[in-house]
Amino acid sequence: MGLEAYVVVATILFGLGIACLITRRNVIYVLMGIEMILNSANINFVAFNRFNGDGMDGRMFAIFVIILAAAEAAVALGIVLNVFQLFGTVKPSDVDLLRE
Amino acid sequence: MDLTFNPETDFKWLLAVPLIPLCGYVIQIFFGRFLPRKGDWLLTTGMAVTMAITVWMAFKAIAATQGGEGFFHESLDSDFGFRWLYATEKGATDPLNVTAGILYDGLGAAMLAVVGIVSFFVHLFSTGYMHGDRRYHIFFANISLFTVAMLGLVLSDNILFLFVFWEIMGLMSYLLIGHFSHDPNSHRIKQAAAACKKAFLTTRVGDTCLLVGIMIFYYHFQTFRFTELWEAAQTTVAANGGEYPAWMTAAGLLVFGGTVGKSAQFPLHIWLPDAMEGPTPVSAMIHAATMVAAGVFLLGRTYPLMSPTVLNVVTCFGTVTALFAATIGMTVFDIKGVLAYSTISQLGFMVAGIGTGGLGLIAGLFHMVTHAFFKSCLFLSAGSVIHGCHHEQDMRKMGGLRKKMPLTFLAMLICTLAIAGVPLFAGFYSKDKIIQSAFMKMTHGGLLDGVGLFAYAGLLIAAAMTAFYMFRLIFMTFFGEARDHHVHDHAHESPAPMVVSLLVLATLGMFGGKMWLRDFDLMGAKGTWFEGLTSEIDDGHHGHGSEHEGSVGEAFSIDRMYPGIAITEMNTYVGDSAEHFQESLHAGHTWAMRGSLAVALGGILLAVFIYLLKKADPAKIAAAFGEMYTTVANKYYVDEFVNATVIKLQMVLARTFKWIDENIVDGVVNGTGKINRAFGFMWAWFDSTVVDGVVNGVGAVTNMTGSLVRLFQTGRIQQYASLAFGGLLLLFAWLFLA
Amino acid sequence: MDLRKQQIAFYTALLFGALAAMGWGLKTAGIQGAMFGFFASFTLGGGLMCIWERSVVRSAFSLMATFCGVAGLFILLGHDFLAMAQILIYVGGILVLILFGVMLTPPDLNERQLPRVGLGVVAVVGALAFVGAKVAAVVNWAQAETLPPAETKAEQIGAAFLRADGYVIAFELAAVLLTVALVAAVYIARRKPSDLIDLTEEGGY
Amino acid sequence: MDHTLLNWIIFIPMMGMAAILLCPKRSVGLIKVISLVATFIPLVLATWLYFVGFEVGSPAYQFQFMRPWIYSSSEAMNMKVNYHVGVDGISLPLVWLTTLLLFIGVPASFGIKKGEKAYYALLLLLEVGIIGVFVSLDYFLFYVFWEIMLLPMYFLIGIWGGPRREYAAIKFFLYTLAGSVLMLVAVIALRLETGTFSIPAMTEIAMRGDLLGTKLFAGGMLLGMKFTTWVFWFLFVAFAIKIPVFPFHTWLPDAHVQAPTPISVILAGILLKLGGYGLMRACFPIVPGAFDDFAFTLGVLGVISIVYGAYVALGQTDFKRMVAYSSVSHMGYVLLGVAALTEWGANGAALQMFNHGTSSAAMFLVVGVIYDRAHHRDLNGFGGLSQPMPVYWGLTTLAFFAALGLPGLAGFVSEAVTLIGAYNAGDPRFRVLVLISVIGIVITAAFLLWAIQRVFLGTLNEKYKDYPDINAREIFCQAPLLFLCVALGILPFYLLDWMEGSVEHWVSSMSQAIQIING
Repeated sequence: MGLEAYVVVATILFGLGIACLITRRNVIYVLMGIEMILNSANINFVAFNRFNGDGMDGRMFAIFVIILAAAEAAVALGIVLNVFQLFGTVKPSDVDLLRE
Repeated sequence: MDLTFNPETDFKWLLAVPLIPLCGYVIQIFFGRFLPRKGDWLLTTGMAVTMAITVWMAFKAIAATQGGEGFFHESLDSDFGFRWLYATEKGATDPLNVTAGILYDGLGAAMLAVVGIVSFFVHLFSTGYMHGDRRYHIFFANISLFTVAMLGLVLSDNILFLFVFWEIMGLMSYLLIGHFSHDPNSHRIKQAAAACKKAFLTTRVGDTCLLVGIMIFYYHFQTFRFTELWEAAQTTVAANGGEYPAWMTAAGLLVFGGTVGKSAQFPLHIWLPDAMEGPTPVSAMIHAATMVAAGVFLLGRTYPLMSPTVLNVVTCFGTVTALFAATIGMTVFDIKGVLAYSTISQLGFMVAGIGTGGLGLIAGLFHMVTHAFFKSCLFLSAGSVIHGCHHEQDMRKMGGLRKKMPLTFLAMLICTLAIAGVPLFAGFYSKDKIIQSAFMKMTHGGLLDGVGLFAYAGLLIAAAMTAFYMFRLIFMTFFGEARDHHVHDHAHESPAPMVVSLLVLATLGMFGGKMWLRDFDLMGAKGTWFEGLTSEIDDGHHGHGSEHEGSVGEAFSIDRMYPGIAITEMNTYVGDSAEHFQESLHAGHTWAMRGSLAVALGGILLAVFIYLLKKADPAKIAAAFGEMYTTVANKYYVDEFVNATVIKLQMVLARTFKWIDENIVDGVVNGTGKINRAFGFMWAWFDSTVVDGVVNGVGAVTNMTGSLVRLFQTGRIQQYASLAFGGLLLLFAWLFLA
Repeated sequence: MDLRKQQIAFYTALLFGALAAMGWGLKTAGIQGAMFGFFASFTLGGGLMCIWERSVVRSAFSLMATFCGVAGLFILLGHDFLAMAQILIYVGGILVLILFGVMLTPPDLNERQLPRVGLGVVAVVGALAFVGAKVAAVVNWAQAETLPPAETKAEQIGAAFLRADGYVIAFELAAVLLTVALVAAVYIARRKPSDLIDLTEEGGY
Repeated sequence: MDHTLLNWIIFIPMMGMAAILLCPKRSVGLIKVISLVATFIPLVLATWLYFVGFEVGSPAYQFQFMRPWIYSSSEAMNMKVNYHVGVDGISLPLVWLTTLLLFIGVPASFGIKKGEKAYYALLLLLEVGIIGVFVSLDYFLFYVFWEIMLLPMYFLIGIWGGPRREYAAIKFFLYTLAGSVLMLVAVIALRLETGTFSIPAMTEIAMRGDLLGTKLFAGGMLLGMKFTTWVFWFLFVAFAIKIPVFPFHTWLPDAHVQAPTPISVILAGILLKLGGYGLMRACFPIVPGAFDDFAFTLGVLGVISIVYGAYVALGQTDFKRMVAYSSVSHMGYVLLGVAALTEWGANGAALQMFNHGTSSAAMFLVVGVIYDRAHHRDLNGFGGLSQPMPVYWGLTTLAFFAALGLPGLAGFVSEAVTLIGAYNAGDPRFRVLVLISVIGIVITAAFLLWAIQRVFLGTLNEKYKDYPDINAREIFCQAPLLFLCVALGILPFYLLDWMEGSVEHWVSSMSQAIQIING
């Protein structure tokens, strides 16, 4: 399989992530959408690393992204719980304090 | 005592002159209220020391002149200066640096002594007059700092530092005029508040002109130092074929603008009468003797830069002011008001005198010196009267006070005689010479000079009026019956410090003129001490030396005032032949003398006739003049005119610009916001149909009433994410499709 | 169409899609291609299911499919360590976290509206496909046959992480990041709403 | 080459911020002490740098520190961003002023009673950003610090501001962000063209006349305008918004009016200077040719700001708005002085930046004092306040007179030097500009004195009869600024000697570059 195929998969996964992020009405889905996007990025990193043979940069990036995702998920869930406590809802459209 | 000027030590003494009151100020402003007697003794003692130094230095100047030498010292010659803008890297010669030094010449010596003496006595007077004031210590601090600025102005050797001190004086004048605007017990609290602002702003207009003038001179000459400016002007004029370039005329007029503001010349005189809201000692010192004279002093310092056109303008402004203020002075009933207009009028005399050039320059500066003594004495006397009458200022309520306040009356009478131009009293000598100079200008070159004619006639009339209104003041206040018994019964002589100050200043006002005379020659034919300081007396190297050896004629070679600068070649008398010159000198001497004697006498007699003998009712005379009287009594409506035009225009401009700012400039910003709101609507539409997004968004967007915030901020992270994604797509599209 | 029929149709379509992908892979690159098709359909199918499902729990589990599929793709690319990390961290860590989140917040089964979700997917993927096609047209793609076999060992990665001229800074940074995130997550989760700055209060000054 | 002092000055506040974030929310006293310490140490270090470390009069960058920051092994993708900081005579006084004003800003904020922890943390972050901008010599770093500074300001206005704080904050944010975007575009273009992010290197290339834009665009032209012209206007607008120059000034009054007092002080005292500093450091020297083409336009904008700002201030009834517009007027001098490209003018502009920093900060503190007591700022609503508050009146008068350019106080030196410099400009049209700009001097005096009259003089408004006079904390905040106003009016060489070398070098190299470019 060529690089092209991996990139296509990554792109579609990215699109799905975006769609999940913007269409679902639950903060959890927003989180999941972000995870998909990160995963699509990871596929790209690893694939390009493999096909361009550029040392270990791509892999290292991927590892870093995974670490980041872990950290992000932990913090984000903390925020979700807080938001739920504060607003009594997890619908992002109801959480619009930023507007104030 | 050694009376030769020693640059090594004496410049340090001179530096101490402003520094002593400055230290006093610093102590007073921080600790004054904790000191016994609120610190007045401290500052007054300091001023006594200052006065002693100034007088001592002045004696050195006199001694030098009587030895027949010139007297002109610059501290920078002995490398004694203050590098202002750069202290280390830039040398003193770099045009970017301003090195301030002390210029001590005859004019400076005279003025410094005057300021020292008047300031000390005003301090002394104030210890009595201001007693019990709510802000007593602040008052002393302020007049002290004012004195510092005035002394610094006199001593400064460059025009930029002169400007610096000039403006600091403006600030102190502002604070002192507004002194009573902090006092809840004062019934004129609002007027004082308005007056101080008006004073500062009006003079600020003139000051700005002066600043621009300084800039223009700097641009062409690349220096601020007076001596270098004079030389550069001389070189420039010589290079220009003896003609003044047009820019010098413009710059000269702008510099004169500074004088117009500070010395209260028409049309910027409007602040000075209002400035009488300040305490009387302040009026005496700042608004009679020193600060307003600074404008005249400035003219003296910049005289070699002035082109003939400028000098003509100066003459006209001076004469108009002298006349104009004198007419108003005849109609005013406020005792300080009369003196205020009299001050404006006398300043007009000085300015006009300087404008006539040559002899007039000396005469104008001389008048500045004599006027400082008698006018400060007059003001202090008026203050004494007001103090005695429990802050009553209306002359119509006074009368018959001479028995109640004999010493005040004596002092005031002497000074009135002096200002009226009665021979033997100080004012006569100086005023007479001004008129003589105007006459000479009128007849110079055998032709009738229009400006000279105007000056001669106008100044004579003004002198007559001066004599009239000053005696009117004396008669209304001190003679006749007591008009208001309440005031009269409670009137009393002032305490000792005040009376002492009055009498000393009156003495100076009486003998001041004569003291300047070298040998008590009554008519001053031998020239005065003052001329000795400022002009070359003993030789006739300009070819005019004839039977009038050592006479005023030599005033034309103002060699000692501007060493190395050939003023003769540059002023209005260019082209005069020696014969014409002598003729006009003779004639001027005679005619000026006759004229000024006649008008002084006439004015006094008229005052005696109307106010002492009461042969005519002033009210009827006033009625006879009708509209004319009303106009004059209302100060020619200048204030009203200025309020209705200049001030109004500024306010209209301010409101217009404010409107533009809020509606047009900011309108563009909010308009951008509105466009974005339109995008917001579009987005909302897109959102609700395509992605079925934020239905509430439409409601929210519709609710955005002009608030820019909400246009951009829906607060919904999903919408933000969509926007970001859209932006990303656009970026890609642009990168790969373009 | 009722809910059940929708479900059946959707999963059927997914299944056929996966089969088609595998077949295409088999045809183009043999067994490796088939494996690629398998993992790719796992990945994308999981993503689609995640969006499509009504229940958050189901979505979360379908996300597991995505993660595993990605791990498979990593193996195909020769990076077995990464694949392992992917499974361990994503499936073992993040997914569990998400499930905790799901359990601690209330379900809302009515929030999914099919037209919106469908349109969203079509719009986004369509837009990406459009742009992607343009991109693909100008790119010269590398092929696997021309490349040497990949070699990644965990030791290599470990050494690279700790070598001074390697990725030691990234490693340290990751450590700090994780620590900070850990502390922050604990802190945020423990915080009471009353501790927050009251944003609705009128101006402080 | 490697002096770490500047790093300490930049990052000690950041350590302070971290310390504050670790503090419990309720120990407000501890937070205040930490902020005081974290602002005081940089002040001490900067003072040492100013008086001891810095070689006076030298035009070179001193106390440089450089480390590679963002590098890559592949040549094509190599950004070559360095962490490169250093000070010269133009930036050093501003760095010092920043540390001083932030130190003053902490006690001035003691009146704030909500969200103290976040407030002081943001304040310290703000200091990091501002100092970073002043000392960075790498355009990328410059941009990063520029943005770092933006964020805390947004929150400080938006959370702790007055009733319309959100509007003001977002307006400030959008305005500055718009400028930042333009700057970013210009920076990227410059990077692509010159191959470096280093400001000194870029300047050197430009001064040789080698910056033509031919690498990016054929013939160096884009849409009929020269590449350098584009860069010039992009950068100029970015910095002009910060100064602010007419017509980009309307964020300023809103931001000032809504911001809490200490933030107004910092905003007026330092943030506006970033614009002027940016022009002198990162805009004009990089495109001297375009600067020469538009110098007169800049002068006109400066004069419009001076006169227009003064008039609009005269028309205000809100105390703080009036002071805000006076800033517009005063900062106009900076542009006028720089545009004249004379040594006097540039010196005056640099001096004016510092002096406006002290006098306007003092004025905002003045307004804050009265607002704390009366809770309104309507100029017409006061009257006779000098009776209950004489010391306050005295300090106010001093601050106002310093602002209106009274000789003997600092404002005069810079205004006079600027005007003289502008009058001496090579372009005779500048003389007309100077003649127009002096209207601003009179009008400035008018609105300030009018304000004093309305607030302090005349009949006492009975409502304010019992107001306490200014207290020790407020005097402590004002005293250093007023002291600087007086001291630098009398001894301006304490600034000018330090600036001289750099400014002189700036002017001469600009003139040379213009000559080279114009042939």
